[in-house]
Amino acid sequence: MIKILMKVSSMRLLAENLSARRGEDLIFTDISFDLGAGESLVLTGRNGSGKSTLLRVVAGLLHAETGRVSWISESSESGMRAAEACHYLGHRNAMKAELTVFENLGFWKDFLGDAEDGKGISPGEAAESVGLGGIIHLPFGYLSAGQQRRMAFAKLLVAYRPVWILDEPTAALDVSAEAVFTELIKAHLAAGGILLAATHQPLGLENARELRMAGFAGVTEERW
Amino acid sequence: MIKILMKVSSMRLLAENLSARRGEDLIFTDISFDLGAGESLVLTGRNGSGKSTLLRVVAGLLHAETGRVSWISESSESGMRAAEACHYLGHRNAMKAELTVFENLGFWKDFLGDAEDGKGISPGEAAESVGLGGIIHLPFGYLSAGQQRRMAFAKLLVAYRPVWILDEPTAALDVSAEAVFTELIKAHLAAGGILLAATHQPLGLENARELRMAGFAGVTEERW
Amino acid sequence: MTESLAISKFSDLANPTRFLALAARILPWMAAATVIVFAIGLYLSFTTEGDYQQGATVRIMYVHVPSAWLSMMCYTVMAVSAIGTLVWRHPLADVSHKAAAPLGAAFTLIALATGSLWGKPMWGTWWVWDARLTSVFVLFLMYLGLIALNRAMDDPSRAARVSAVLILVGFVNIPIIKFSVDWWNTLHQPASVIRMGGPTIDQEFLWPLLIMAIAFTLLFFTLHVMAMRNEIWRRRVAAQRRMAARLAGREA
Amino acid sequence: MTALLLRDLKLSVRAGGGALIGVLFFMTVVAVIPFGVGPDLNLLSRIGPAIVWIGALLSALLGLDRLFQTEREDGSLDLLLMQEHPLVLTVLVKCLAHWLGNGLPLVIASPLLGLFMNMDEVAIGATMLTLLVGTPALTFIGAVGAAVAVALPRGGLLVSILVLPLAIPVLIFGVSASYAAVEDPAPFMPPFLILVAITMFFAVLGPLGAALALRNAGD
Amino acid sequence: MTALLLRDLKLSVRAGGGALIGVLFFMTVVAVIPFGVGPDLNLLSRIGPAIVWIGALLSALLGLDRLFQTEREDGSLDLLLMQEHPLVLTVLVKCLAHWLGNGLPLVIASPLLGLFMNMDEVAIGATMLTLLVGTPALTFIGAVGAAVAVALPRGGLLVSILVLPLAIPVLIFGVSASYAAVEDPAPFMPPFLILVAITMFFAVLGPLGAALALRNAGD
Amino acid sequence: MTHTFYIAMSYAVAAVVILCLIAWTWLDGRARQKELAELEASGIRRRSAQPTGDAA
Ligand code: HEM
Ligand SMILES: Nc1ncnc2c1ncn2[C@@H]1O[C@H](COP(=O)(O)OP(=O)(O)OP(=O)(O)O)[C@@H](O)[C@H]1O
Ligand SMILES: Nc1ncnc2c1ncn2[C@@H]1O[C@H](COP(=O)(O)OP(=O)(O)OP(=O)(O)O)[C@@H](O)[C@H]1O
Ligand SMILES: [Mg+2]
Ligand SMILES: [Mg+2]
Repeated sequence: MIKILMKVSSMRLLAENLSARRGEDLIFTDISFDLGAGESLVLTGRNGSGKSTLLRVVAGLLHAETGRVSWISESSESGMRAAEACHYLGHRNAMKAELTVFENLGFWKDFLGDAEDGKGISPGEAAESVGLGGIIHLPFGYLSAGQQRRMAFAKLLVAYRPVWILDEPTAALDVSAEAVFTELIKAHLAAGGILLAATHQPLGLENARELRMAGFAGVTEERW
Repeated sequence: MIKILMKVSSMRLLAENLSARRGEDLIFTDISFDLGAGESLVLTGRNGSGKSTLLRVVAGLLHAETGRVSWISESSESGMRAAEACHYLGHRNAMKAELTVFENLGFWKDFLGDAEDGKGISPGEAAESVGLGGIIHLPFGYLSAGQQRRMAFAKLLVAYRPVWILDEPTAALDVSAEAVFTELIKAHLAAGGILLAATHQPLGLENARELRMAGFAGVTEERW
Repeated sequence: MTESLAISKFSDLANPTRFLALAARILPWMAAATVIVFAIGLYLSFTTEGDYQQGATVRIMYVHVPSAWLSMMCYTVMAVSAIGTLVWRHPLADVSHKAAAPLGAAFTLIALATGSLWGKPMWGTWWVWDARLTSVFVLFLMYLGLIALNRAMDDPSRAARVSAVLILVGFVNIPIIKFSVDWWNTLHQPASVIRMGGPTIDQEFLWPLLIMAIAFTLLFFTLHVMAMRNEIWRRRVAAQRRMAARLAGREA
Repeated sequence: MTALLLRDLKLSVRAGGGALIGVLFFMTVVAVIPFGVGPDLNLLSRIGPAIVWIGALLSALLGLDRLFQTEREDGSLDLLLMQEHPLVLTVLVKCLAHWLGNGLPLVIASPLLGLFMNMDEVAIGATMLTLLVGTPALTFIGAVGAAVAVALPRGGLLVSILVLPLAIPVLIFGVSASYAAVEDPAPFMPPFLILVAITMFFAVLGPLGAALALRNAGD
Repeated sequence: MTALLLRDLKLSVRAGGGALIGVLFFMTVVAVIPFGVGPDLNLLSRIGPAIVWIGALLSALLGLDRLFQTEREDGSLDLLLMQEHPLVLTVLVKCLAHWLGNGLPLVIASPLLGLFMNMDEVAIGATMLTLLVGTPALTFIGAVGAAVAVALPRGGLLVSILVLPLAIPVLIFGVSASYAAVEDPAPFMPPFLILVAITMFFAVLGPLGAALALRNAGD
Repeated sequence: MTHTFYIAMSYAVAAVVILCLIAWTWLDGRARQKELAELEASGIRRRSAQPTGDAA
């Protein structure tokens, strides 16, 4: 028991003094956090306050102006980019409308592969977990907005990543699906995962830390 | 006073026995409603239950399998298509990422024009009403998800249409913006407008009628 | 009930079941007639004399010209069905032009192949880029394009409507084929049978040609009815499978 | 309607860069032909009008297949379809904007290419005139294809095939009118007038067909 | 990686792109040429290789500019960028898939078109060989352009300026190698070897450049 | 080559194409009929063909 805890707790997602720019505006400055296994951080704040920006910085998709994000785990070599331990679910679903749901999920499963110490489930099971087992053979483009969002979430389950970065995961979902998502997220956390999410609606997680973004932190005028 | 009421009440959006198909599946059958001035109908239901489909049928973007939608108003000739009296705000925002917000709103104002007995406000004022007066000169693609949604809503204000058809207008919005939207919708209704909306979150409207969609109403196999 | 009345009237107009019953009744007769007329036509075309100018190769005419006519007629049938699709939204019209496209492509292919086989001895080359030859080639490409379009979309009624629009727009090619020899003077023969002022062709060749043309036409209609029947069956199977899947999903 | 015209022009300058890519491609095509033909100036000037026309045809088709696709992807198409302006008119205006952004630059660039091909002044003038009259027809024909492409998830190329056959008559009469202007026996006017007629014909048929396809693509 | 290859191939077949359609387009383009130039068989066979190459260039470039744009629009690009596979490899695989889906069918269809253009066997063989060697270079060059297009929201103009000039040498050496094979005095090998070198060069530079552009596209 | 060759070739080409067409249509029909029979056998049938009327 202790061994497992040890192993689990050796995993950490660390952000130090992050600041980021959009255009010439600084969106946020000096954000730091340190998430261990099973911990979660929820970003809140008004529209345009920089939640998506922070998530993209952590996922390595945007260059941070200052500061760095690092991923520390027992098994990983020190040089590993944090991005590689992360799943990112953005505003867009990253699925091809022309391919069937099964092909889409299968592709991501093969392409992403599993991170160490974890295993993804099969596309069929993943669709089942988000409550849409029956329509896996339909082209993705035929699904309704909420069904698409659910399938995009199923993508997180087919390949294992310890860190989930979710940008408004529950947009367009009905109430029952929201509950399903909460359950899935809780299960991920219970298994030692880490969650970083931006949202306007409470996700229903107990003991999630919250970070309120304020937006616009100044102009990078010192550079000139 | 009575005269105004008369004029207002002579406006009606009428749907009779609508049914629609997606692929070979019937999504709903026999839906009828009759909305007069100041009335609103909110569609609810699970993901994939056919809310968006019904809205697109009413907006004239999908062919109804049976039934018809008609628009009756004092000033309109009888042959007028219902679609022409409607604003449609779908899942996609109908704005060009390359153009600035001002250019986008200005284009829609000019192109859509005003329906009789109503007048749209200027792009600047519209952006102001949704709480984003300051960033009208930015290219639309630079806005955050919620800001984009708000600007798409501002589009409803620049050209007057008596009927608003909104598909999940509040997705991606923060709490304050939701309140702003509710106010704008109430003002529209108070001025004799009609609202048809699909949503998962309560819009905060009093005395709105609700229609629960059930989804999947059979297969049109009898055709073959 | 007025509503059920309207529905029954609608399904009366567009009733595939009726079509299937009708097809089952007339197909044997059509097939038999095709075989008989083909037998007569082939017999005649091998027993008539050769042309003094063109030698025995005139026999190629008996397959070339009917298939060329059919390639155009098939497109015309498709265009009429396309109007049915767009105006009356008749499901049988959808099926009709979808089923006709491969047939049209096949007859066009025959016209192209026999034409070039005729061209080699007569003109000394397999292929020239004259207006008629090219417009027939374009027709062939359009058939292939329509087949590809139908395969690229999986919602059949949407595919039918979209290809109907293209069929109608592409119909401008048919007069071009027909009149290209008059508009540009080219290597190819001008019309001598179907023309204003009556046929100018020798009686000797006219008979076998006409009988072969009838045979080809019968063949086309037989195959067309068969292909339409296949298409209806295909859709029926798809609808029933989907229904079964839905029901299974419900029970689970 | 002018709003739509202005927006589309603005977009083609700002994002696609239609004009420049078209002209560049056009020049590439024309620049490569002398390799095939060799440095025989007479021959070059003989096939000049044909080559310029072919280059224009191919560049006019570039990007045309996404005329409505972009509108659909961001949802604007829905709003365009709902308006009371006759849809045919909307399509016509979009075609016009596309032609102004992509076709007109080709026409303007054609004299330069005529010089490259060693054509004489009359031939250059005639080619330019026929291009001016003929390229709109290409846009109108392409619009039908573009409208059909909307129904397909990504049908760009498929559409070009369906549409290119229809463009052939435009090419034939454009080229023959250009030749007729140089070679004495053949009169210039008949093919030129046919070209004008074709353009007028497709100016009606194209938007009609495209509008029909857009109405029926519905999803 | 094979998953990516397979998916891209599937997409190009499924979504109205792919072998059949590329070839049909190519055929239509070549079919248009004789209409412009006239039915002069000698002339046709002389300009044949150039025409076939131009047709191939056009078909190879169509749709290439959206190689990464589609990935970006649906958000897949984000996930591709986050992986530990070297990004260069990802780009290479995408190029490969694009070439297999769009380039190779063109190469395979080229003999048929050679026949249409009345070319002799040697010329057909040479054209096919040069196409086989040269079209991958077009894909690699296009990939850089596509990546830059993603990075700059309004980069359309820049991309065309970037890509076409780079593609022209490919076209020129391809065409001149094809001619050298038929016309005796000119040797076939030098231009052909240059073509090979260009392809090898861009096979390295293209994915590198594209990966660099994608990394810096960040938004 | 003799004229007979060209004539024979034309008739052969036409015959081959037509026979392929007939065979394809025929086989396609057979396959569809078989599928329908299989569906029938597994108890799925058209609702309009069922005695119990619509369940809705
Ligand atoms: C691949 C090459 C060819 C193609 C695509 C082709 C196409 C056609 C077409 C479409 C027609 C029907 C025209 C109409 O009804 O007005 C036709 C008729 C005909 N073709 Fe060809 N043809 C080809 C080669 C030839 C050759 C080489 C000959 C003989 C020298 C020939 C002789 C005829 C004759 C005699 C007719 C009947 C004209 C009439 O009586 O209306 N064709 N061909
Ligand atoms: N082309 C198609 N073929 C088959 N089914 C389709 C097609 N297009 C959509 N559907 C199905 O139609 C149903 C209705 O979708 P619709 O978008 O109307 O749902 P919705 O109520 O808006 O859901 P959401 O709340 O998720 O937005 C869905 O089940 C979807 O899978
Ligand atoms: N290229 C850019 N140039 C200038 N400003 C930009 C650019 N891109 C984004 N922004 C601005 O960056 C800010 C942060 O956007 P971000 O998407 O991070 O907000 P968010 O918190 O996710 O909002 P939402 O809740 O609406 O999703 C916004 O104000 C936006 O306008
Ligand atoms: Mg956001
Ligand atoms: Mg919806």
